[in-house]
Amino acid sequence: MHSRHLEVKLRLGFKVFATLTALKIIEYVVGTSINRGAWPYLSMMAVVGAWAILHYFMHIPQLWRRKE
Amino acid sequence: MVAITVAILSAMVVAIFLNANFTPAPASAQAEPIDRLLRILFSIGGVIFVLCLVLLIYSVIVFRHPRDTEEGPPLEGNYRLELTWTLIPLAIVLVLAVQGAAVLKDIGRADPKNELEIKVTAFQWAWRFEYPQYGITSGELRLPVNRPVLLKLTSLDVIHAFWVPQFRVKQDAVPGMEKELLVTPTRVGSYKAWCNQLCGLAHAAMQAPVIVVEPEDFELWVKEQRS
Amino acid sequence: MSTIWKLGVIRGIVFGLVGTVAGMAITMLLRTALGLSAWNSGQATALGSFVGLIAYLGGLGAFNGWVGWVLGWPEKEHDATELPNWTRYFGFHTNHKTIGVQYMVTSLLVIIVAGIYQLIARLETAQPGLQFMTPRTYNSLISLHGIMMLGAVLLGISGMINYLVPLMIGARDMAFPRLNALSYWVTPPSVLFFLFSLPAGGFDTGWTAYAPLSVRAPLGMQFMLLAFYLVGWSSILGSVNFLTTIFKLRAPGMGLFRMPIFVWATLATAFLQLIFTQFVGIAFLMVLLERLTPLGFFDPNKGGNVILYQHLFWIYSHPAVYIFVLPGLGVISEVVPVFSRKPLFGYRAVALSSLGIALGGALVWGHHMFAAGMESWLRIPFMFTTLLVAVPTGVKIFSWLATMWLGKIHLDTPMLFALTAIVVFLIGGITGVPNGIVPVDLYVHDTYWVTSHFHHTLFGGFVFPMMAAIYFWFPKVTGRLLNERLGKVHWSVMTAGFFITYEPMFWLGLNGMRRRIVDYDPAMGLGTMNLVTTIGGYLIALSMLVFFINLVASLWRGATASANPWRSRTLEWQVSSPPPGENFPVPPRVVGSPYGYGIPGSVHVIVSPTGGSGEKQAT
Amino acid sequence: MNMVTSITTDWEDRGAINRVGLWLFILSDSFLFIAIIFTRFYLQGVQRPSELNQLLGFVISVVLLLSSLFAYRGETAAAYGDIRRFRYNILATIGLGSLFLVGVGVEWAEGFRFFPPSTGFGTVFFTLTGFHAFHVFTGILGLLLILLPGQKKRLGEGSYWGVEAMVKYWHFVDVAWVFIFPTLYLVS
Repeated sequence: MHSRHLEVKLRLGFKVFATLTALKIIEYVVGTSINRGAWPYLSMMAVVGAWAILHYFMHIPQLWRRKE
Repeated sequence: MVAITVAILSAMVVAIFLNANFTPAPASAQAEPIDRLLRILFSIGGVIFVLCLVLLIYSVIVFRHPRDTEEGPPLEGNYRLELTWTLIPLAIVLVLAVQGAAVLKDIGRADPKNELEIKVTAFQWAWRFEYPQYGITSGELRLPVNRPVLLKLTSLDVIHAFWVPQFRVKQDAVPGMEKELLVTPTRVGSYKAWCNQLCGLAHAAMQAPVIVVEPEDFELWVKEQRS
Repeated sequence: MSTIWKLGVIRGIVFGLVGTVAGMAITMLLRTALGLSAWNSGQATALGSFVGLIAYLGGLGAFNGWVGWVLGWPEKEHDATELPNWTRYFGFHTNHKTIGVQYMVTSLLVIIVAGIYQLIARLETAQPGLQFMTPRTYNSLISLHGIMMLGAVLLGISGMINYLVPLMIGARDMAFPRLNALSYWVTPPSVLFFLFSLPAGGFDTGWTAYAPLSVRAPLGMQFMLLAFYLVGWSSILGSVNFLTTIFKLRAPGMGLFRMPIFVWATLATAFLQLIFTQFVGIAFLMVLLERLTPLGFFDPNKGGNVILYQHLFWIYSHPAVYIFVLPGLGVISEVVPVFSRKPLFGYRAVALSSLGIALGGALVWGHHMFAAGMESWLRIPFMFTTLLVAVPTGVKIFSWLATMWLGKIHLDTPMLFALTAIVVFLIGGITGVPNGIVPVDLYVHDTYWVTSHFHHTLFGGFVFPMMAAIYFWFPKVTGRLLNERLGKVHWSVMTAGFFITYEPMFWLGLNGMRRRIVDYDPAMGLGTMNLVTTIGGYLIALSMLVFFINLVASLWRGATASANPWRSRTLEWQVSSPPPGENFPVPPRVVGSPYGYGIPGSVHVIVSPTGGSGEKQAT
Repeated sequence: MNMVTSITTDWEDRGAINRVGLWLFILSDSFLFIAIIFTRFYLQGVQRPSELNQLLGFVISVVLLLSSLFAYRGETAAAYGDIRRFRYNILATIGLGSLFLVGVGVEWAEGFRFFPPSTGFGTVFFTLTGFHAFHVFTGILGLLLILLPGQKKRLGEGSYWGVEAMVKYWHFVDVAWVFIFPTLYLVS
């Protein structure tokens, strides 16, 4: 039971990492191919990536959620 | 009683601020609207100050109870009163800000064609003035009266600032950049341009003579400088 | 001998000296290894100071707790040692009351030094012409006066907050006692750096340290940058502590809207410190880096931009004004209801106005740069945001006046200082409006008008409230009352001195007296008013002398204070004077408003000193 | 005299307090990066020299993200008391973090040749990457500390605040890089 929870959480980590890497790849492609006016897309992707880390890796909701 | 005192004192304060001279005599077209705004600001500020001061002193005198151990009346607040003293100052500052923006536009550029362009270079601790339209360089700033002057300021080392108190407006001279300042001198006379940004050792003494002359005299001076 | 060695500060000094020498040696070795000349005064002192600082903190015992934690030793979280042991003031002691006193005493010492600097400089400008001072000395003195006073203000508010906030919200200590002690103990070296600055050549940039002048200034500049950088870190770490304490350690029942206004002010101040101190830190660090390395942030020849410094600097230094004054305004909000025996008028509005000032104050920094050649389209929006700050400030002032109205006013010394503070702050606020309006600011910018304006805001927002606070809370801290008669002498001389000093300055500014000048044109007719200003300055100094005599005399043989000499309702007065080591052995229960004076049946807090029996109600 | 040696009584409360403090510190620290990123745009706009190695930047970004994944796994394992897994994962994090630093070092060596610190972009580049690398370095030191035996004992007792704090800090350094990477390497 305990270790199954652990496995689920570890798999979630992989999913988040995969998403982040995918974002990085898109960012890289956008950044290297578009020469002008790429910054709105780039900043959007950076915000999404940062949010993913803050939410899934750093557990920011702990701050306002009561301990269960 | 409070109201009467406030009214009388306010009237006095406003009368003083609207009439008294508390700045050096203005000598530029920019000085006039700025002075006017300054007088308005002082008057409004004076009234607010008088109001608060009278209330405070009145409270201290009338409600003083040195040996009393009683508590005061339980007034915790009054929603409408609080809203009033939030909204009235808000309205005042908004009006003032709009006024400020209007004056700022006023003292800006009017007629670019007629302008006399002067390149002002500041360095530790002196000024140099170049007149590109006439091809002369001078250590003093000589200006024809009633003609808009566009100063293009820059600095060779650290930040300096150009300020003639009688002209009111000032502008920093920044290394690596060219900043503009528009002045229209309106009174013949000699003034001093001071450095107004701490620029090291001899900052206090950094100045240049500013001489405003009639247009004919200016042309004469230009000829003299060229030869 | 071993007693002396037990004092943390002695160990710290010895370790610090060794560390400094070691740091300098490392620099010289590195430079030799790189094939450069061994000695570079800037780099050697910078690295020496850094290594020295770490060694000093180690010697002091600042890291013992964390080292023990890392090694897995059982931890002792805070220190509730009882009071009469004087040695704890000279070591790494984690009790918030000790730290509050340490901060306050350091602050007063810095105020003395910085004040004396300005008194000397002021004597020079009393008459036109160069009297007895070189321009370099003058520039260094006024610059140090400015920056050291700001450091002293930061220390002073940290002192007040440290001592009062945990007591006011019913906590046993700050949330992070060790961090709290560390925040204090990095400030003595910073004071030392400030003092080193003058012998190291001083600096002639003013407290603002504008680049590129600060890049070229003598070595003294570097000490000033390091010193304020340290104070900045102290203030950031302190704010983490204050905010966590307020968020997490409030006593049961202490909802946000039952907190005293001082705590609200702390909340706003701490947020500003937490966020904006980073900007001045990086600005100062950039100047330091440009001095020591090839990097070129502000050198146009290296792709830098001079205005960048001003943006980074003022993004902090304007909110810093609110950091300085908000706790002071909080003190006024505490003192006025107690001595008017009436509830604070419009509690919620006053509480939220602190946040309003903080929020507004964060968006106005550009008004320092109207004449600096900032992007000109930014002028108008900054003018609007600047003037909007007047609104929440006005709410506070009107609320104080309404609190006094119909009250039962007692004019004890704390109240007198609070009243002066209100008047002075009011003048400061009103005279700020012309500075905020662009065209007028183009005239008054960098003149004595501005000098006088911000001395009004700082005296009204910090100095007078701090005096009120000291007279108000001294009995709580020491268990003895300050002498009322001396207090009133202090108050009257200081108030008179203040107005004699600073009102003529407005006139001087409007008549063309520039800031920061060692000499001025005799033809401008500014001599008389400058003399008056100087006399006023010495009056303030005289009043401070009375104040210090009062402090020492009252500490020595002042009248014993009861637990609650002013009949206040807030929590800190419900415990003994001085408070017990751990404040509240049993958490107090908060049941109502802190300012319910005269409201029948209103109770703020129920304190049980022993737990269980003997409950005491504060009404 | 009854000496109270704790400001709170139960452990869970203490963890929540620490967490608030850590988040506040991170908030403050993020403004350091915001200030330097502002500096980048203020001084250089979106200019970028063509010699900048975008591919290397991309690779070290992925390395740092991967290290964050291992840090997450380490923390989760510690929360479930799986000490062996915790140690392997944190070691992997440290390794990848060091690899990141090596990548930055290579970048710096290139930078000194093409855009030295005394030029506009060099100033910005070295400052931004320098401050970030300093954070990575302190993060590595912190992660090493939580591997010490004293902390292992704590983990055995079920309290893992040190791990949580260091891992959060590590993730924060990653978040900062998520913004720095496009700021330096991609905008144009």
